[in-house]
Amino acid sequence: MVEVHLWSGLRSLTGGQQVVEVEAKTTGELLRELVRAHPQLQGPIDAGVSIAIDGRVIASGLTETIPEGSEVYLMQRLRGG
Amino acid sequence: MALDDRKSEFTFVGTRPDRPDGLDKVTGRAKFGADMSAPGMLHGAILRSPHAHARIVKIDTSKAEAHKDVKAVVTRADFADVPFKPGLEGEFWNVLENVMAGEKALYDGHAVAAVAASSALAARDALKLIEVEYEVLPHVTDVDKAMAPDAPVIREGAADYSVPEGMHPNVVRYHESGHGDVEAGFAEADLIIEDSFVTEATHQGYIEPHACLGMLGNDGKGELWCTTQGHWIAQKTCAALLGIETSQLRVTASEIGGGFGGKTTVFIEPVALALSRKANRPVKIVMTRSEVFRATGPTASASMDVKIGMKKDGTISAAQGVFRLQGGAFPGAPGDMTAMCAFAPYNLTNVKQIGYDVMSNRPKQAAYRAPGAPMGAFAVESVIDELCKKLGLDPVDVRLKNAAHEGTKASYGPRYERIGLVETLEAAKAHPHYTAPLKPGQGRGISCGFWFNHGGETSVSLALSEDGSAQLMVGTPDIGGSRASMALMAAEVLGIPYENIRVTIADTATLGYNDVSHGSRVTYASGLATIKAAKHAVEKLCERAAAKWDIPVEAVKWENGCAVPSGPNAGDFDPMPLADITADMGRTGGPISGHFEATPEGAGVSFGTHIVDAEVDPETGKTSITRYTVIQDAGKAIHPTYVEGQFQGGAAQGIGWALNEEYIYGEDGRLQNSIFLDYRIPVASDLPMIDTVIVEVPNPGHPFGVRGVGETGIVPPLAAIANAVSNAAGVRMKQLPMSPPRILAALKDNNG
Amino acid sequence: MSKLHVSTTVNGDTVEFLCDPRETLLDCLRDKLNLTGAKEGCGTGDCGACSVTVDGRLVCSCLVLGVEADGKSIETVEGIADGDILHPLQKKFIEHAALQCGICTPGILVAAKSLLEKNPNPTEEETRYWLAGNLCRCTGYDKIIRAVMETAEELREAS
Amino acid sequence: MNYHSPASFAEASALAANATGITRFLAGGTDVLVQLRSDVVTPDTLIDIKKIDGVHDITRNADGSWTLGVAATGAEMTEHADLGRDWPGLVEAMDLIGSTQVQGRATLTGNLCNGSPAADSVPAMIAAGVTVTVTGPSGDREVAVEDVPTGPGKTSLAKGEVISAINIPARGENGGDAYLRFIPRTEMDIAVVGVAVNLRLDGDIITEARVSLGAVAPTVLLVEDCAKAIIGSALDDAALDALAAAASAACNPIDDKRGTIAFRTEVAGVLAKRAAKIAYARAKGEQA
Repeated sequence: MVEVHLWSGLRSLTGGQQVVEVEAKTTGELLRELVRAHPQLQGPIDAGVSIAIDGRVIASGLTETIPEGSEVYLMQRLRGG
Repeated sequence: MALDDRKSEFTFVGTRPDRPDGLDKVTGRAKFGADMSAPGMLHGAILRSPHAHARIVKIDTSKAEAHKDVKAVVTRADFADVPFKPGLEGEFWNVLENVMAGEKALYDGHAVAAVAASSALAARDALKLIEVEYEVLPHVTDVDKAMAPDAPVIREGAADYSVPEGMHPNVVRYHESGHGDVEAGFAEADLIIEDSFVTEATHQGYIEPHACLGMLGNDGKGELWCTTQGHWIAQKTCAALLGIETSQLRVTASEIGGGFGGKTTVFIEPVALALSRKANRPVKIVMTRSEVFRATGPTASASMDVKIGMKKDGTISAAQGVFRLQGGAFPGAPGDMTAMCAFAPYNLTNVKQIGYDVMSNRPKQAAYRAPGAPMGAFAVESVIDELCKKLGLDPVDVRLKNAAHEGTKASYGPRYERIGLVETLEAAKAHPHYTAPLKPGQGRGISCGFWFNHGGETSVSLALSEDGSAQLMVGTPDIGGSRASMALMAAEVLGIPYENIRVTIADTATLGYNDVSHGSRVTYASGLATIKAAKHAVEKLCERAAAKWDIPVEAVKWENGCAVPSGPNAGDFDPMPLADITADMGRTGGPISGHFEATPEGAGVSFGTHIVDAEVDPETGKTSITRYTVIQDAGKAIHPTYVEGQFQGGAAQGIGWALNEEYIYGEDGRLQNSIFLDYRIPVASDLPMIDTVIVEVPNPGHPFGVRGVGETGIVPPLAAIANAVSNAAGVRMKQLPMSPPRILAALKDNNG
Repeated sequence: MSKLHVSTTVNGDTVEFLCDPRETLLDCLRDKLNLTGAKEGCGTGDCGACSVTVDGRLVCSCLVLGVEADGKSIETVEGIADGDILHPLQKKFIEHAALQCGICTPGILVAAKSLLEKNPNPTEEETRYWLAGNLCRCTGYDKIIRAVMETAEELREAS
Repeated sequence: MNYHSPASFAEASALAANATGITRFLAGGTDVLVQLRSDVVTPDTLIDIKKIDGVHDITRNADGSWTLGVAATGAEMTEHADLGRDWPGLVEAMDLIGSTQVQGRATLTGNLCNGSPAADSVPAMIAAGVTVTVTGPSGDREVAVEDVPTGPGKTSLAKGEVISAINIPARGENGGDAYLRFIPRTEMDIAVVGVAVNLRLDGDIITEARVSLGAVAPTVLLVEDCAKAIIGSALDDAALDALAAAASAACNPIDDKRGTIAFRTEVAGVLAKRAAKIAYARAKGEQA
């Protein structure tokens, strides 16, 4: 199981949960499982999210592996100037 | 991805050769956006709303259409029907609505119609023949007023899921994050300072106005030449707005005369294409400076409340901030970024940040160099400075005490990998500037700054020629010398001279999708892809050498531009130079190319520390910047001169933002200072030389250790200058810009 | 009104064109003579990207009408190099990375050349004030000022 | 738009007198072209006066007074060492307008006729007692500079009238002038406040003074009370304070994008003091 830390704004879509546990070994699985658990997350995920695995920010890859026990954060997609 | 090819000893990287496009740029030969023309070309011009908020009752274009020189007139009806969605999910709709108004004009300068005519003067004259009937509506341009219960509603339904119930419809996105227990943290503090800060909107201020030349036939095939930071996003967006297939539109990026985030979207490009489709001729549109100010990307303005608790020893026990950003009449103000970056330099046990994205009757904000971060740093670093002063602590020591490092849980959530904030602070402390004596009337300020940096979709190809030279095709427009960096990285891998590599910014038809030149990503991401593409070519070169020597490819390695046997057992062969392999490559297996495409993960966050001295004339409130030092972690500087240039440019823009630049709106909601005379960017005589210190703490996410450097440099200046001015004037400045009238008024208030 | 005939000299070449009296010298250089080196950054004389000299005098070509060029001698960035030999300022700008995007560069080179012709030994302050009408948004001016000052020094040593 | 380049002022005047619609004279063009291109003012008739003989001349007359051609540019004035020695304040005021490039074109005449209360050269001309020769359908007349502007963008010149020369008085003995303006940057801005001081000494005592303020009222002001505050003094602190008070009292400014009422009023006094000190030092023959 992976503990996914969401940003607080997503709580309204997850019944108040800010940490969601899903079964996932890759970033792609993680996103899929998040939506399966909380269908309303589809919108924000479509709008763009990044996944931080132990501090490394994954902006798009669906195949990045998530090591057991790693710290995972869902973040809004970053924009730059 | 695996970074087994990490390198720390370099031959080419870190040198300072002349840039490949230097000659073109000093002789006037380089072709920028407005420098292209085509046979049969028409000139387009855009009619803009004089009202901040008005319903468009009727547009009568008949007189303009009847004019002999006019070949086409377009309004919103000439664009595709793009679906509306809330928040940023509906970004195509937002861009279309910005490019050409629908039912309402939403800000002074909003496009409502456009013409194409046989000359630029005729097009401008024809605009006066278009009659628009407006029903003027109440407007709001201030962020706090736009959130107030009685504010006029810009657009119902624009708010996304994140906005808590009960907020004004102009609040369209909401962000909240943090960790620990701030109330408990404040209870531990020996001193708490809570204050409010305001920054005005500023413009990216690139010297080249937006310009494009578009041709779109009735067969749905098109060509677009434009000045842009990203021609693939222009391609994708234009196609969506015009209802054509993306691949049928080929976009070529011109040389770009500055962007700083402001050229990451489209404004006139879809209009030129719509006019061209109607007139069946190429159409060129070049914005005037006034149009640039009124209708393209300023940054957001901000209103912020920051509260920080500190112990007597300088430890920050808790920090919280509320950041309200106004981004014009569309969702997108980076309140989330402001919130996430504001406290990011510090190792905090208790932190909480809230960001709001608020709409008002102003132009749609565009990204501007580390979008959102400078405002938050201004508020936070001002409060830290005040805490240091009240507790009698050294501002660098306090920052060092609280500085984030590898393993620190960032204020926005995850833990940091290897970062270089501490190194920049130590360099600041050791720099002679920090201890140089000040003259009477002068004050010194420092500030740290943070920016995420970005990877983004990237595709690079490299092709070798028979004579042993190489052509490198990248997809990120060169805004500040990146062709030089790319050539250096390719030279490093191939082992051939820098001068033998020709770097081209490929058009959308010749490479796969590339994300925009933004997020300080070019040297990082295109650089990483260049290295990988060159490695790919090297693999093939080794294969050819192995075949010639008739040994296994594993027995060949690449060294100093030559294939060599990997060890004594591989055989006794002289090194085979690249040019010897390419000379007969057609006969030995065909052309040799390398390619790489990915969305590189691991851009690596970046930190900087700035030191600035300011002198304030107490009788007039006028500030001059007398000394400035930028210290920033570049990971690895590929071309150090251009890294310095990024540091200096960021500082200069920050000086403008801090002292004199601002969007000034009248009671009527019209922009009052839409020319460079009154939108006061720094001129040469305003600035001192800007010293730089390049700190190199390698980014684990790049084979050479590169971190983006373009944006972080604008994060610390607002606060560093505010701290310097406040120290010089003896009064805390909480509103930017710190224009002379504001400083003089603050001095008067303070004295009496 | 019909167009006016203008006969002038640009970078030593005699040229002729027809222009509307409302068209500026900058419009005429760019659109009629295809000399797109001078740029329009503002159209109000505030940015200097369109700098040229008219009879040796530094001006903003956006603030000169095309018809006023009649009988004059115009020098633009395209005329700074001597054939394929770059002017020392041009070389120094490349060497010092005194340009990032390069849009202000043509105007700054024309203005800097005019400065050095008038004052071969300018102080940093004189250089900064002379170039105050040439906006650069990329560099913070540091490398530009250094490039001009160093060129001046080299030219003095050479002469 | 019709473009004319007459060969004499009489011809220029006749063209203007007979023109219909909006007429503008083109000297340096640094205001006219900006207005034309931004569609603020598109003249029907544009009369370029630069082809008239002598319009670039800067001439010192036998009595020490100066006559300037109407197209003499700021750069030409700055390069004229003798003019700068006589009237450093006036030359510096002109030199402050715009960039080096703008200096290559801008003229005193244009700065005056543009009618801006913030025009830098106008307070300096008024303080110096400059007059202009106006050529009209009924001949020439001489007008004091302070009588030319009548409001923002407006002048007292009648249809068909054109300024044909600028007349600067002889400097005379023991005199000095100075002009200071406040701008937020170091260059390229419009004055938020401008103050010109011209004075004459007898020993240490000021015997004559003219003080003019720009950008603090609908037109540039010639302020008698400022002159009175320093005449008879050796510019001691009391006189300087009185000068500052008189300058601030004369202000009738507006709040706008460039400055506030309070700021302009305050800074007018500050600059009046500073400018008076420079003019005083110059009158004493000291470097300033």
